[in-house]
Amino acid sequence: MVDENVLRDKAKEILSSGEVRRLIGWKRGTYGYEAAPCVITDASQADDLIFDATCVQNPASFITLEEKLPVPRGQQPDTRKIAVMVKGCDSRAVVQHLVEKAYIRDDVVILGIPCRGVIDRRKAEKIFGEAPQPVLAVAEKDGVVIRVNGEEKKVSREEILADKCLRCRYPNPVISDYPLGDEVEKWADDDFSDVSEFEKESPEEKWAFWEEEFSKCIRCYACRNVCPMCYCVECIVTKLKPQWTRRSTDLSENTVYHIQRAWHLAGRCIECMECQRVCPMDIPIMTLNRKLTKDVKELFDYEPGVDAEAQPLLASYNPQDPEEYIM
Amino acid sequence: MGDYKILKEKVPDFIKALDKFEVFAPVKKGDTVRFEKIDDPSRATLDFSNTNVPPKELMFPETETLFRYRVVSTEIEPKVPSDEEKRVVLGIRPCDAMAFSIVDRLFGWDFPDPYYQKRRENSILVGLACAEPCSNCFCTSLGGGPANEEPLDAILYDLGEFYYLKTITDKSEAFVSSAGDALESAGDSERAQATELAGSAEKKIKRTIKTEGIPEKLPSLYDHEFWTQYSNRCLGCGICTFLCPTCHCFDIQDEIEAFDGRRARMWDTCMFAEYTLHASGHNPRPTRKERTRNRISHKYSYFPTKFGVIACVGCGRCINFCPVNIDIIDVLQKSKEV
Amino acid sequence: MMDDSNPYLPYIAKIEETWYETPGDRCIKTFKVNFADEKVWETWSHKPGQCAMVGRLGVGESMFCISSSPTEKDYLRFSIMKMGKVTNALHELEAGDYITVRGPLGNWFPLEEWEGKNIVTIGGGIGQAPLRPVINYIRANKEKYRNLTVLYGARTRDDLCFQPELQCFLEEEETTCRLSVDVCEDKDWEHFVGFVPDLLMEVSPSPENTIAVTCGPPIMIKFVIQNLEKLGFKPDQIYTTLENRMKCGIGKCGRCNVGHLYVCKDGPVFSYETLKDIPEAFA
Amino acid sequence: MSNDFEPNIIGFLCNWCSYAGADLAGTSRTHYLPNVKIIRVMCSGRVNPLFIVNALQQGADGVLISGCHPGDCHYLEGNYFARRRFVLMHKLLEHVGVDPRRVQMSWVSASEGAKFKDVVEKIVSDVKEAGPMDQFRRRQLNW
Repeated sequence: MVDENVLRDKAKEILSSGEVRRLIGWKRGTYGYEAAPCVITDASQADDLIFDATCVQNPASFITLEEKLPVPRGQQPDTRKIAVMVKGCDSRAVVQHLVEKAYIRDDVVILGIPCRGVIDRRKAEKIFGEAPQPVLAVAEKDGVVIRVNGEEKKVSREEILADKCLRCRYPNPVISDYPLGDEVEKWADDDFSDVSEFEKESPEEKWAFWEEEFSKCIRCYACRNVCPMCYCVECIVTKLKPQWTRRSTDLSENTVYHIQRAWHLAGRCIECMECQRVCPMDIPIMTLNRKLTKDVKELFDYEPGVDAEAQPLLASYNPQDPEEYIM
Repeated sequence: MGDYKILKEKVPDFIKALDKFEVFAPVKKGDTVRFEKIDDPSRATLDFSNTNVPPKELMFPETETLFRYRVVSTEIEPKVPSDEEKRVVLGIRPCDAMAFSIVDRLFGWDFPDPYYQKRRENSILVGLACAEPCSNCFCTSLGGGPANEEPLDAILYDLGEFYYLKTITDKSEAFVSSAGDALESAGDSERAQATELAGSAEKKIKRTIKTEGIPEKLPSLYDHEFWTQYSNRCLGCGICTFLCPTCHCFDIQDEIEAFDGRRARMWDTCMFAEYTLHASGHNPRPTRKERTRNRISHKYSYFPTKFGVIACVGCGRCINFCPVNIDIIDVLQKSKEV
Repeated sequence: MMDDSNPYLPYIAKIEETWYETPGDRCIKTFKVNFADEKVWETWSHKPGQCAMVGRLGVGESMFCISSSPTEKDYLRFSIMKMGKVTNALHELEAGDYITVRGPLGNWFPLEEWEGKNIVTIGGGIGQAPLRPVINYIRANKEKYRNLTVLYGARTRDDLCFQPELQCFLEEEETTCRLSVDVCEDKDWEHFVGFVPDLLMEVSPSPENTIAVTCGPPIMIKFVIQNLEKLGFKPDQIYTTLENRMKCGIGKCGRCNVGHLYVCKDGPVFSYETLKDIPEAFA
Repeated sequence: MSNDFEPNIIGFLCNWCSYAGADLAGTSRTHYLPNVKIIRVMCSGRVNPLFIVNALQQGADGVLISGCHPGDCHYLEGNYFARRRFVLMHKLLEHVGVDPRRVQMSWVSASEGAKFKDVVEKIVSDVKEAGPMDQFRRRQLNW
């Protein structure tokens, strides 16, 4: 875990050095169980920065979300770096960006923060109800100390941490320029039992499940926009020529949208679970991504977002790749 | 007008008795609640905080056909809802209902929109007063309230064992008369309890914003830096607008299946870049800064300038569902300060 | 007006004749169309500057200005640049094919108010299309207006639209017509070479009892307005048209707003008096 | 499922091997089932897995992708990429509940006219068993 003062001092140091144009981190929100991501450009704003178990958002998403206007004639583009604070899972997104050459290593300054897990708003609301005031929460070895509506309570990790944290394999950032705070011990593992369980169902049962889930989708594209790996300049779902997916919402288009989205993350998803967190209709989007993650691991022994020198999965091959299903 | 009460266990009977109408009511699926057409009365629920998707989808569906055609011929077949489809919408929260009276102005402006207006005319709106407002509700700041009646036809109050039903307009007579014995008469004591419930709910609303001066001030902040603070962390998704009961923007697209085609309209949002993208590639709102500014300014300045009312009802959905904590109350408060 | 009960229903129109105004990748094609049902003419009336949604069934529709003047009877003209999905599909069509027309939509140039005044039109590229009905209307009602000055420029000589008509303006005595091209290597080009705002400064029309109407790319409009102000034109003497992406054309779908104004409904014709306080107008 | 069901199957065949294989089947007067509608692509690596989804959406009951044997690709490695993609897309569709028999891939070389016939027979009989694809087909619901 990290002392917030260390974090702020580092941020101030980096920002005042003039080498970065923006720093992405978290600050206290205005309500509820989640902090607010923030982008700061000046050392004077660094005192807003925080890190605790409410910092659920993945700041790596905001690296590629930056929109640049054409540089006016006679001016030079701002080529300074972007600094980003990352938890373990977020750091995998940065690695995967580097694998895909979304930007180069010298473009980013990474402040790595070891993490003992972040809380899940939906779980927390079931326990404590709504929180009109911003919540403070600290994940410790044996539970989470959470301060809601003026009362401090301690709950077990299983009760309140996000699912991704309960199977976290990378609590410490896999890449960083400035590791902040002491490394934490890995305390969970992922056996993909939820995916294996679902795989056992018959096609009819699977489809009945997805039919219900996909028909809820309102196609707000929050899952796409929040995803750190979705950074195409023009997304296939909004392309008009040719139009792959229609804008109208019905079961057919929604299903195809979700298959497309999951497919485009095959071998790229770094399991930050942001897509599922943001979904206003509670669609279990990660179930699709995790299926692919599991298969990619089993079939090709590949794990995205771990090794910055790796080749992207679908841009490489091995002549000995498995051939099941091929006649 | 009339005062009635419905015992809670009789609600399914009550819905069943309304067989002359298409009944729409909130349905729970997991943790999400959404309005649906009720075929099986036991699916309807009146025990919810608010629906995820506002009832605007009943008048202005996510996707709707404007007209159908055969690509090879020049015949066009309009798909305007018929007068026969009489509807009862049960369990609308007063804020969402208030949104109808705001959106009515737009769809009735100049060229009336027959699709929206037909459904609106054919619907009897039965509200459900809030007893437990959620933490981000701020309806009282925008002229609404937990038991605001405009433009409902009737309103229900949850009084423990039973619902107290107060009818407001003549339109509601049609459905009261067909409800039969599921309804019992009520009197002054229930009325008093209802007033008390509304009063105590109003006190539970914590968040407020003073809207005076905002419509006049926002245009002067056109180039202001403070929009960047919010747009920097905006994802550019459509949650805030799709789930807003007053957002009414739509896209029109043609779809063809072999030789059959339709022109349909579907929800669209000013938060997407392609919303304003010209065919030439020029975009008048090229970044999320302009788009965030347009969303807030449209609600709190452009709409009131044109239609005389702020296009926000304080339902709190855009705050509750925003994945990155963009809080419209906070934005407005900041806009007053800068 | 359209079917009063449902403004989303288009009329079906038959293309009578098409021709290219300009060549190239972004060529401009003019469609001369007539309603499939001749009875529509009984209720149809449009004014110079008004627009219509022109579309092709199965593809979609887009907003185009009606480039024929109301004084031209029994047909409508649209001059369309090949640009996006709908315009590409429209360019595939030839005489005898059917299109959909929904309109007339939007407001118009207040030509009645301008009676007794000098009129200067300043067009650039395809921006001449909305000015064409203005010019033709004034030429058809010569006695009501004083001098007409037509300033028109395009990127190259080939990009000038409506060339036969321009020739006619050049020869006419009562119309002053000046043309310009941005670049020209052609020796026999006897007109101005340079941008339209510069052409305007060279001609320097007097603001006295004059209305200036400008239409063209946003950047040109911006500089033309600056130059008009330098020449002493007051904001209420300057009229322009705006364009934005549009879907409904009737002030519902939301996307075409500049500030609190909807370009489709409150526009496309605006006096600079209205626009000068709306920074978004020239974004 | 009724036996009269004649499935619609879209076949994406690579220009250099499988299309030539199908051609060979034709020129050697081998009778193969007419349910497979062939789309010729330059390489099986050209087949974007979204083609499969789009075909199923637009009314195909099954999709066959066929290319050169591994190692024989005209473009040296196109079919290796195709193989990785296909296996993953196949798994994903299976997870969504699409009958795995609907989507198949085969290696058919230019000389394997007989194999092409077998492949077609297999996929047709599989898809016949799976029945019409009506899960996320574009239907004119509420039009």
